[in-house]
Amino acid sequence: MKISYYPGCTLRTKAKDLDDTARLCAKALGVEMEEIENWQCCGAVYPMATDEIATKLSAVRALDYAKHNGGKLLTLCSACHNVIKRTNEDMKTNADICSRANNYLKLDEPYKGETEVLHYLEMLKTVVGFDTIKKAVVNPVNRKIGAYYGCLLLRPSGVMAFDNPENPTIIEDFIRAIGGTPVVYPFRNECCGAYVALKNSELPKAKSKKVLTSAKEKGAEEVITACPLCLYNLQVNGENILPVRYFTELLAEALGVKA
Amino acid sequence: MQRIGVFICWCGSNISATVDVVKVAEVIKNEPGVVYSANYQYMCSENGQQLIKQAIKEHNLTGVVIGSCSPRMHEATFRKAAEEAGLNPYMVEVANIREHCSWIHKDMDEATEKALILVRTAIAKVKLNAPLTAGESPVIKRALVIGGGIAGIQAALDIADAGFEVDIVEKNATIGGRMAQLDKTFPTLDCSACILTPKMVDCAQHEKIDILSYSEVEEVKGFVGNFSVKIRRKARYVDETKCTGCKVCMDKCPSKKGLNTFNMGLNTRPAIHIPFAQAIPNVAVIDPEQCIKLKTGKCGICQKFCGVGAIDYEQKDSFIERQYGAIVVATGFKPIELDAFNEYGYNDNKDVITSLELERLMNAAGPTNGVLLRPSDGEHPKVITFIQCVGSRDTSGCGKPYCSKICCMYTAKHAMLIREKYPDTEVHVFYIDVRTPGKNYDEFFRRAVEQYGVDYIKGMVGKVYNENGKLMVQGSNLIDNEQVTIESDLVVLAAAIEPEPSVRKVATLLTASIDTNNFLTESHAKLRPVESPTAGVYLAGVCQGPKDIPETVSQASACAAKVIGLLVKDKLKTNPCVATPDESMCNGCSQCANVCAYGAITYVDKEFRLGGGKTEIRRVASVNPAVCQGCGACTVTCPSGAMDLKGFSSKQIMSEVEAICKK
Amino acid sequence: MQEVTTEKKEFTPNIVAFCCNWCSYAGADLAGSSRLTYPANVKIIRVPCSCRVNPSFVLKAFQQGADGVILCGCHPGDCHYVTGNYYTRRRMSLLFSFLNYMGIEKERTRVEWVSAAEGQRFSAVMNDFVKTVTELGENKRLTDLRVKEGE
Amino acid sequence: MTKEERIENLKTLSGTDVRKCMKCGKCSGRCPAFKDMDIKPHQFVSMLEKGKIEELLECKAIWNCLSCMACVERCPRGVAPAAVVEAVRSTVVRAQGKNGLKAEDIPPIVDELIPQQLLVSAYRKYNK
Amino acid sequence: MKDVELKMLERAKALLESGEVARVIGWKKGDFCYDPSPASFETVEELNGFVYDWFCGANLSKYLIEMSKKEGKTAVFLKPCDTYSFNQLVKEHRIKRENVHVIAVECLAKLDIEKIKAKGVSMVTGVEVIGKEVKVTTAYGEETLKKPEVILTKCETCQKTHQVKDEEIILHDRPERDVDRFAEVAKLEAMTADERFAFWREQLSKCIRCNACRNVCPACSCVKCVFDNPASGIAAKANDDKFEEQLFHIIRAFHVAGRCTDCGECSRVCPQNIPLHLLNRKFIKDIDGLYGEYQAGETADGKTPLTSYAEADAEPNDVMKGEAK
Repeated sequence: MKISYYPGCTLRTKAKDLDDTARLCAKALGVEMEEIENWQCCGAVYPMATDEIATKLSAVRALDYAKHNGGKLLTLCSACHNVIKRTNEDMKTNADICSRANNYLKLDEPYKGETEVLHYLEMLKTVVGFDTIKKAVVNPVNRKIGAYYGCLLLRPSGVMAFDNPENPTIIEDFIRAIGGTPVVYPFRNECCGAYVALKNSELPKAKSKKVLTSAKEKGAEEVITACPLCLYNLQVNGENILPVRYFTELLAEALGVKA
Repeated sequence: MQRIGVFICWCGSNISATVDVVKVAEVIKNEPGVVYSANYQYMCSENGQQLIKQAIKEHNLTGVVIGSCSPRMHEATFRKAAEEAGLNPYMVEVANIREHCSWIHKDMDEATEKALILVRTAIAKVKLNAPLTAGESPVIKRALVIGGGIAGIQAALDIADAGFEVDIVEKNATIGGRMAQLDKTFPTLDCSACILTPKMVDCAQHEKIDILSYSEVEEVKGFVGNFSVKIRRKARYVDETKCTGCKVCMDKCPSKKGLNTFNMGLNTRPAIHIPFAQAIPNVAVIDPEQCIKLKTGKCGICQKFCGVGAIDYEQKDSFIERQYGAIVVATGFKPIELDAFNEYGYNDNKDVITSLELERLMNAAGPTNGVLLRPSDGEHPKVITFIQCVGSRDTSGCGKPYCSKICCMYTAKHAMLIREKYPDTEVHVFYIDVRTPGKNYDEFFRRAVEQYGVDYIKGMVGKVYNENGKLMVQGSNLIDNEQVTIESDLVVLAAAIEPEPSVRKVATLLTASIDTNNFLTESHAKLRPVESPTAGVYLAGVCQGPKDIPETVSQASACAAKVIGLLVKDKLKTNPCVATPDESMCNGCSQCANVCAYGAITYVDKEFRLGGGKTEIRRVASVNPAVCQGCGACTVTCPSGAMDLKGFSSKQIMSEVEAICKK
Repeated sequence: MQEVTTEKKEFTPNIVAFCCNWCSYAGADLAGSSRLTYPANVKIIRVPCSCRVNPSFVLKAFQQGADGVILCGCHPGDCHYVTGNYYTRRRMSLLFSFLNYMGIEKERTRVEWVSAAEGQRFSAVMNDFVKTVTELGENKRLTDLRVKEGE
Repeated sequence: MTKEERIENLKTLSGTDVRKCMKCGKCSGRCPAFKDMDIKPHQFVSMLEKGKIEELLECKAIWNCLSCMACVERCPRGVAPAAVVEAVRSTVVRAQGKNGLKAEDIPPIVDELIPQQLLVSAYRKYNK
Repeated sequence: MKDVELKMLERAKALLESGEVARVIGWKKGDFCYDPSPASFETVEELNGFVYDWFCGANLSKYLIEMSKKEGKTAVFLKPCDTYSFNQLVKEHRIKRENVHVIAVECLAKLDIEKIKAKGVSMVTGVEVIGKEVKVTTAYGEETLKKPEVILTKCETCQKTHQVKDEEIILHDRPERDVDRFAEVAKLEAMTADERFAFWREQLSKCIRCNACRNVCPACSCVKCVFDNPASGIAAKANDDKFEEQLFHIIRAFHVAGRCTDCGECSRVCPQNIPLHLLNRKFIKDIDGLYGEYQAGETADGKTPLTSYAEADAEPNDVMKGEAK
């Protein structure tokens, strides 16, 4: 099947690994990720102030494009997912934001949140199915792996509806599917602090160390994530306590599609 | 010729401040049919009622309209006054010029104008009123108590002591309820079992009380004074009349791995078991999910060892049907599920427990014989942290919006008991507010702080996590404006309480109303707190709202008083405002019976004269006035308009509509 | 060209509210005892249950000059008479949809569930309904639907 | 703008009802940046409710809030402290010359590995 | 058609002769070829006037309310559409089922003389239907018309089948039809409120309050009509004001909602040609859409949509906003 895909700025540059491996794996699993046309950067952080409109428009454009191209929009970067999903919720439920955004965009038909925003992990779970992945694994990743969710995929849970915000299981299920042993540690849904890295470099250091120490204490050999920023932060500020990789890299390894 | 008297109440200044009551009374004098009009400071007072009675007699009134507060408040008062003066009480109508007028409007002219319309509307209606007489129905002198916890036990004992038969229907294998699981009770710290079990024994021995344990209400028919209730007696696979409670079967049973629900699943019990030592009835029950014989057909050891032959694997659910005059609902509560509160790690850590689990861990008859040991490793916890308001006062959708009321006190109790028994233990309590209204309650809480040195922290916990074998409790200390992390060995959550889920079914069966939190609704929050709006149904204990033991017992006794007051009557007056069909117009089409929630409508074949000496037999509706509750659903479904409602007839409502719309 | 503007007299609509005795009438009482105001042109008729309200009462009100009719009952599931408001819900859904089909402004008719505890809601609902009907103006359609020749 | 208008403006921008707060402190109990917040999450809510906006507009916490939504996620009353922080931050950066991050500040701290995401988000969060 | 008529006559005779039934309800010849009327035949002699032709559109089920009360059994010829009304009346205990012998008869649609006349064809003396053509004999000669253009409105969208039969007389297959009976309702719904209002105002202003619709309607079979019941508060008076007609049609439509089988008799008999069936069909369409498809008269037992409910029913305000599903 084909699915409209929003890569986002970082996946084009620093996080090319994430993008490449994701596409390869999807293909191997029978899903064709079709990059949407003329996408613009989502802004990387959801603007919460109630009067923000312009900052949400790139997300709405992408959503509207996907509406007319299969009705689903696939995301991979946690930040893009967070921004697009929350913006979509605004378009669905906040009449004021919806009408103002549509006034700006002047689409042929107003966009009202019709598109389903799907994260790559959700796609793996619901579209492909972890059982299918399990069967497709040629190279079981036989290691103890800690899932790092961070904030963006989970919160606010009312909107993200990704998983139980305090006790998520989707990445653990994913790890099991590719033959690994998931390590549950309490800081897997705690913020790594990366957003403030440019203003306050100490905070992200402390937070990322805490995350990795917690994972290591519970027996993890490595940590996986879906977020380029988390990856950067945990790698640079985490003092090499544990190796940190994209979850798609492990998937590629397991499926044997490594480039 | 109609002779209507109108009485406008000032309600002190409540009405007269915004409605020109004198003017209303004056203007109304000129209404057709009105022969008397007066105004008075307090119509509901003795003098006010006297004024009405006098006017009825002196002016020979055929109808009375009172412009006053809501009819929900004083309609009954005024009807009684009219009756005493010789006027049919249903010839009285109330125009609500207080709640629906003076209290909500500020402009005097506007309010006066509206009051006039409301009074005219009531006049229009009263002109079409017909004298109604309440019917009578007999009272069955037996009460049903649903739920055998402390509320049900107390209500049953009080009713039985007054000489009436009472049945207690308890869904579990024993009566005793939540109170039987508690260790000590606040604020006196006496042992729960010591004060409860004698009452349980009293119930069992009372000649007027019949305990139907392991039973559920299946169907309720009838109405106040005359309920007919079908009760399911669930198969316990043990003959209640034969079992002596010797517990040999429990020893011999090979399937011993069932979770002990009485101990909140903290230890195990055999498939055949008696829930706890003081159970009433002291009779074993087999868990069919766990019993090898019932699951596979092989085993039968308990039967072999039972000296009295009480075991019966073939037992089936049976049903009994009994008649009652009154029903007390005392279905109790349970702590909420904590799945939505994963930040406290309840599901992930054995040493994060609920307060009710702690009760069992501290109870001498509990899984640890009263020695406080952590569930994970059986070690004695040195640092214990309590978290209050887990799921209470939560409007985010995860918990309950209300205050569970009992947690502040039991947490103080727990903290105090732990510090008393194990002085080497550090105890912290995270709280939002400590709420201790009640006799000797705040003193009790302060004792925990001042005498026992319990560390109360004003703030809430954000996260509980496991680090290096310790439970890290991270929360805020708002007084010092800091974030603290307490390394704890045991974390106790004061989980919110919610009505026992089965109450929804009970409420539906009884047509008793229930609120959004599944608490049964009382008839009046202040003045009729133990009555359900459904006549003959009374409420005791937490099924009506969160409350502690003293309050529950008070409410249960109050219920009993109400029930006794009902059962001593030989006959009850029934609501005369019931549906009534005009047989000459009835099609007999059954549409009305289809919408009647009470089964009050049946059909009879009746002979009608057609003229010319001819007759025909037609099927027509017939309403049982004792069963009809007077909702009027049938009247609208009747296409010919043959069905009408006394007291709220189509013509009466139409005349009200006309009076309001008249420009 | 000159435009002639005539001063429009402020229009206050006539609203009939049917309230069930157990929830909504009590809710209105609570609005009163909480001093929550709503316009005086709302007049309440007490019925035992919302299911007592016959469509002919609604039509009669319009015929007699009401500009809006609102039915209030217990929330579905909380009916004092167990199921009464479920029937109300179907009847009025169909009736109001039908009136709309005949071209009568749908904003003139409304069903709202107001519990005895919702004084605030009662007042808010009434304020909103009066506002809506005021904006619509006088009800003419229900009486104008059939015009005899020469009229 | 009068002070009252500014208070109202902040409340509107935040989109959250600060009156719903019952002062339990769960937000601050959860905040991962608590130590770096000179004004704590629960104080953002209560200070806005009480109208103490000068202190809010001067504070450093707006630059340290991680926008991780932990406070929002866990509030038992459905209040969003992070939205108040964001409302204050937006108000500050929209004021003339108050950008939190100046372009010239960037190069020295940018290392080769920094993902675009961080720069983009920092611009969006700290600048108008 | 003639062959069907002969078979029917044959059965009627046999039933009367054997004494199995005391009477047969069918149609008898009128003054013209196009105005047969419902009739009760109690003897074989009376059957001389019996007819079943292309103009026998009338629904006979309502007559059974009275007839089934009489001594002896009553045989009745019911077309597919009539059987729904029959079932509905049995459900409402108006017809004593055990007293009725139902003979299901075929119907390949019935003709509308008004539509034929509207084609400029007058002085009709006979018709013959061959396939999709109608050969009309008149005093002036012969005319050929297209059948779909001259059938009764109620037949245009009919897809009904016999729901009840003790025996049947069906000699020809009915061609299948693919029609949307709600198309016209949907068309009205799609109009603006002003347009709908104008439409109904024009239509209802034609009403002369002759009560033909009420008299013919099998659902309008009340012992006493609510409009004649002084206790209802809506009883019609002689000096009705202009509002009454509309009140009448709204209330009538509401009273038959959930019970109307869409037999279309109301529109057939209306002398002013008001499309009254469009009122009833609106209720049917809403009921189907909101509470699941329901065809009144499909069975002779069970509750109607207005005497049942579901906890998850749509809220009236959502219905009005068009958001209910």
